Amino acid sequence: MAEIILDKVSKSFGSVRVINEVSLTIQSGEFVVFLGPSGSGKSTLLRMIAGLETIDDGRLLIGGKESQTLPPGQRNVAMVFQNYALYPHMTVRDNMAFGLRNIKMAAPEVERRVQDAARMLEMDALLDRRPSELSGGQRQRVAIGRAIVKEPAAFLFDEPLSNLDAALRVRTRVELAELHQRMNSTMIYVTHDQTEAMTMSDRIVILNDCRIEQIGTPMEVYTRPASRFVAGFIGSPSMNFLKGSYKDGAMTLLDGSRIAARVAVPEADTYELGIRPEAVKVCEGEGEGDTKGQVKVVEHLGERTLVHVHLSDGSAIVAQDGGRSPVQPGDEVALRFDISELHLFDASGKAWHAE
Amino acid sequence: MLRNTRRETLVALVLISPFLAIYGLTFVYPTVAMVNLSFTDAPLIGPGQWVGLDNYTRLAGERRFDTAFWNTAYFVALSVIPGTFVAMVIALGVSRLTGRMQALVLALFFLPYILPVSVVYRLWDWTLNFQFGIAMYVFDIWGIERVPIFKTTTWFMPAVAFVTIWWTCGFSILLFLAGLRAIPAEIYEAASLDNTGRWTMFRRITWPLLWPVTALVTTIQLILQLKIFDQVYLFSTGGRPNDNLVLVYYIFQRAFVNNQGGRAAAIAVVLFLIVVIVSVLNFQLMRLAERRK
Amino acid sequence: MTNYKVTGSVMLLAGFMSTAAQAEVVVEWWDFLGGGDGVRMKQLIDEFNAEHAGDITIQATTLEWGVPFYTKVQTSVAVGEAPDIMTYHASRIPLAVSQNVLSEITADDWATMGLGEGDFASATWDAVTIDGAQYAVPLDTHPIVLYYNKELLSAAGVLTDDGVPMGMDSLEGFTETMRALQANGVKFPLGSVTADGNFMFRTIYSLVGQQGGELISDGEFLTGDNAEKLTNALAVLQDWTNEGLQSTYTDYPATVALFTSGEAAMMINGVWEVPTMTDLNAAGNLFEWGAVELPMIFDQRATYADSHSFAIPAGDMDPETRAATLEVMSWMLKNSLFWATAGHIPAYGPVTSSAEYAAMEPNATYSPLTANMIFDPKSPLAGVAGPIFDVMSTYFVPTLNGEMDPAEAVEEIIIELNDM
Amino acid sequence: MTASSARQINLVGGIITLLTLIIAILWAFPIYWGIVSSLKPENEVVRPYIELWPETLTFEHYIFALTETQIGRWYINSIATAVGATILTISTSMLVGYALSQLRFPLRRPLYWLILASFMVPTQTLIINHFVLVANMGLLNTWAGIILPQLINPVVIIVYKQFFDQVPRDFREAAVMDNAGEFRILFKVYMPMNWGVTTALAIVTFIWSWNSFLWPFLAVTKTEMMTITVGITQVSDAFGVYYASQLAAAVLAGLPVALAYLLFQRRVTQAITLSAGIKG
Repeated sequence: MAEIILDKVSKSFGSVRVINEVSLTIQSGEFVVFLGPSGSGKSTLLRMIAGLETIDDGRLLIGGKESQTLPPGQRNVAMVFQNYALYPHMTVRDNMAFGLRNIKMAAPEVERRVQDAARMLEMDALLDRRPSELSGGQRQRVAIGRAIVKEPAAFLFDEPLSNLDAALRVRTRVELAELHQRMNSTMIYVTHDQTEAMTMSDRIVILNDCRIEQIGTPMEVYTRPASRFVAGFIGSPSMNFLKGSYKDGAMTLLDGSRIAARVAVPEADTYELGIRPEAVKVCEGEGEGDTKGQVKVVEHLGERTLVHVHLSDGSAIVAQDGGRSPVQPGDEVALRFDISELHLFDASGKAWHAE
Repeated sequence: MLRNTRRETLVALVLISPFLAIYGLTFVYPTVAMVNLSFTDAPLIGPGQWVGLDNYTRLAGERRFDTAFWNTAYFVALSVIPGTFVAMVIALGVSRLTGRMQALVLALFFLPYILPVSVVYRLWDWTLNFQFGIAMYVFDIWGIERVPIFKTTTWFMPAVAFVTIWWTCGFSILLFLAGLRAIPAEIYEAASLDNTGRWTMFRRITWPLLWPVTALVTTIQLILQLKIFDQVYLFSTGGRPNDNLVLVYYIFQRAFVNNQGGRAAAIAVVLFLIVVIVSVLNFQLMRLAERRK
Repeated sequence: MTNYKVTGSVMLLAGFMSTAAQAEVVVEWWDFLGGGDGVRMKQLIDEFNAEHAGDITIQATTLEWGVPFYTKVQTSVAVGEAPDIMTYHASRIPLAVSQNVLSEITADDWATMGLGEGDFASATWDAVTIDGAQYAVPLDTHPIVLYYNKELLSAAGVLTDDGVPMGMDSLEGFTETMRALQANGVKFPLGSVTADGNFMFRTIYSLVGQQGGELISDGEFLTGDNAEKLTNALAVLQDWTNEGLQSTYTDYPATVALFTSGEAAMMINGVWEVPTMTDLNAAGNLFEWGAVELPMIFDQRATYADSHSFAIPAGDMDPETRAATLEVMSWMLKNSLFWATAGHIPAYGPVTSSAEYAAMEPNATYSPLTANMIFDPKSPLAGVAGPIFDVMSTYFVPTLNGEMDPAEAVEEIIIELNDM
Repeated sequence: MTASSARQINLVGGIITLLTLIIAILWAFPIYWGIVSSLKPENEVVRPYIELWPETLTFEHYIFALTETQIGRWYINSIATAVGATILTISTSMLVGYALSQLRFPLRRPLYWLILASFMVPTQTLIINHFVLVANMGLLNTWAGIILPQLINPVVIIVYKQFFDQVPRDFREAAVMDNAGEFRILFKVYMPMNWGVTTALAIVTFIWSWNSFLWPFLAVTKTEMMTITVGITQVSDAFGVYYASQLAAAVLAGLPVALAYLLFQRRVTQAITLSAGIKG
């Protein structure tokens, strides 16, 4: 268990800067997810911690030890790869023991650790099989087992669930969360799947364009996104954005409707109003809403219904209705905004939240 | 990837040093020595006098060189394209079969490829023997006049090309089969839903999709056949070597029979250049064709 | 104790020395003798080895005759991997000497062997002599002869009462003999190695010789009417082909097979095939046969001959091995009566003048031809598998088989010879 | 598609299949004919009619070849040189292929180009200088001398490089994380993962080497050092001038590789396609 500190680390590939002065402290025992779209630098950052990529500038402290120049094997971290990278010609046991044998650990100790890990992951029976004889989920476990036996200061996961089918992914997610609670070890987990991030992490680090956009607990990033990017990236279906201008505590949208907004923005200007679908309600009667529009598509999801509406100026908005919504495509509906969940974003993407 | 450049270079050096030693010794050094030798009048073993370009200028009007050059070209023409064509036809035939039948038929076609050239020579020399060859008995039965195949200039090169195709075709057949297997069945299924006939299917689907393999096979054959020696040498024994000369044979003759290392080296350099030029041209042509697509 | 030890080591030392002194010398031997004469040479070698057991052992290898053999010799001498002794065609000695392939047989060597100029016919001695020095020890001379199938000839009525073919003294006569055979249903009256120009060189050279022609005069090829004489020789053979009298495109083993199977009534081949016939006949697998000097097609008798000789490759050789090698040569010559059963005419005078030799058949039948033997021109370009051989054979094959006009062939030959 | 046209297509297909079969049999016929002829007595071999099976079956030519000639010696030479060439080629090429594929070092590109270039260059043109070189090293008539120039085999390197290139980077990284050094990565991870490739390459290299003619033909001047491929054409006392015994020797020379092929048919065919998988 160790604290990991990134202090203004940077990296370039040739002249392209891929990580720019990132600073971050990961507490001992914390489960941190790096979340971001592809190309955001999240994997690079993880690999810099692992030692698979160089750190051009800045410092990396793992358990208080300067590690930015250490070779990967000596950083006391273990990594689970996206494709697991199980050595196909070795049995499960040999796969797990390979790293330990490489540091010339005594055979009984190696065997003990392998057995312990196997027991913990409930795969004692698989030890003598080869990876090709395992299912996807089992391979995943072996990959984790291979990390566990090293008893590392931190676990690094590089999109480890992306090769599993949907059902297995959900189950493994829960198992991973359990594992984290049981082992209470530092874990860094890279994914582009916000559900994984939201469900498993203590904190989420959202990366975009080689920078950290926001660091926070899942609820923080959901309810108080620091930027337009985070607001749009987190949540499914994603937040609605409507262009308009703010003046004196109200937003005027392009279709002319005015929406009260208690937001402490510095000055009157054009802003984007952001509101999540669950904060937009379809009204029963006409004239009650903040705005109105024509229903284009209705998606019944069971416990709720998503209603895609075009406002009169043509901008699209998604509203959420109850599970048994009677709304039909073509209907004219009024929409009411829950103004306590309003966000405004200025041209640079900075966010202000409703008070 | 974090890399320790110095260490990595060191490791690389260790890994490539045996190879570098061998290559330096058996490839780079002999190439340089060959060019050097071609400017002297040295015998096969031993020193010689510097004679400048003499060995090259002499080649210009030399009959044996002419024969060797044109025979080589003739042989390439006779073996490369027909060989590729035969291999493709056979591969198409074999690909229709399945299971054990396919394995058996493929084995029959492929077996010659793994035989040493001297065995191939013995087999065909016997099969086509003018007096006792079984082929001649067949000729007799059909009322065709016997042909002393390896003793006439008219038949020698075509026959050697034929034997060469027989011998090396298995290799190309395998490549074509691999190419055919790589064409997804869905494409044929889709095409047959489009009412495609057998011939159209081949011309519009199989043939274009096989084109990369065809180009590969032709290239390999071309570079290989330019270096022909073994078959020509063996089939010429007791015959008319000077009529059947090909370039490598001529190098051998000058160097090892006539003991003229310098003159032989000049021929070798010329062949060397021919192969390099042909390879480069071929490579460029393929690139061009690729780009046109 | 000490004494005992000393004695022991002295004995050991003595043991070593005696084995060193008596160590068997291995003489590495290369020849190109396949077929019947190869078998006889092997027998001679075995005899030698048995007689010299503990002293000298011949380790023999037989390589492919002709270009392959001489190419191997040449390269192996160049790189110092040559054998200790090898058979060598006398015709090729000038070429070999010009390439420094052979080691001189010195006067001392001759003395050691107990041989000398007086033991050989002058032509033979001359064949191994270059600029007054000898480079080989002649073992035999081996002309070509005409083999014939007595049964077939007799059936066609062209066998004389003496049991030789009729019409042996003119072109017309011989052609008539062949026609008679053809008329009598013989497939090939004459079997010739028409697929191998190297081989046919011998026949053609004989025919040129029968006109008194020469290949090289004053260092120039086919001067004056020599070209015409070569053309004549080729024309005769081509006519036979065109008339279907001669087997076409036949390689060496096929020629022998055609003759021995009775498909060819006559065959022009070297005397070295005599043992093949003798052996087959002895085993009851062959008809009655004979061998005579070539017919006189032109105005004088002449038969091509070459000589098998023993040569020592150039290069360093320890004296012991050289001595052993000399012993091998000397022994072989002195025992060459047996070699005569291989059909060859021994070069060693005392053997040919012996009564046993005079009684040998069929050698006796063709031995008169020794008077008419002609040898290759003495030039580095001549000789078995030499450059002239190569050039000529290339044009002989198409000509003999009717593909090329004789005059044209000769023209091409002259151009190519001058191109070397 | 109507029933009759379907039948027609089946008929055409059947004819093509039949034709393929017939051609296949004719194709292999010379091999059969050579074997059958070698089992006949000499006088039966030259009979003027076709005799598809020996009237008198005899192994005399084989017994003769195996007991009276140096063919046993040649077998040993062929095996030793082919195995030697295979082991050396495979091991050196594997190392180079790995270095080219996985390591970054100065002059890596030029080295790769040199190897590609040597693929185009005909080693046959180098025979003179190979001969001089090997002669000067005193290696004529030795196994080492026969093997040496056969080690130029860029195809093997290129195939190895391509295979190492195809191994997902994850494996290397996993191994690095597992504290494995460069050599352990090569020998414990990459090599075992590519055993199939190594076997396949070894098989083709062996066949090539066993079948090589020109160089062994030049490099050996002593009969006892010849490989079988060369020996059966160069030494005449072995067989006299007769056809059947020559064919028997030829059959013996071809037998080992032919057997190897028939036993490992799938591996060999795989190996061949692999060896051609050059993408430049």
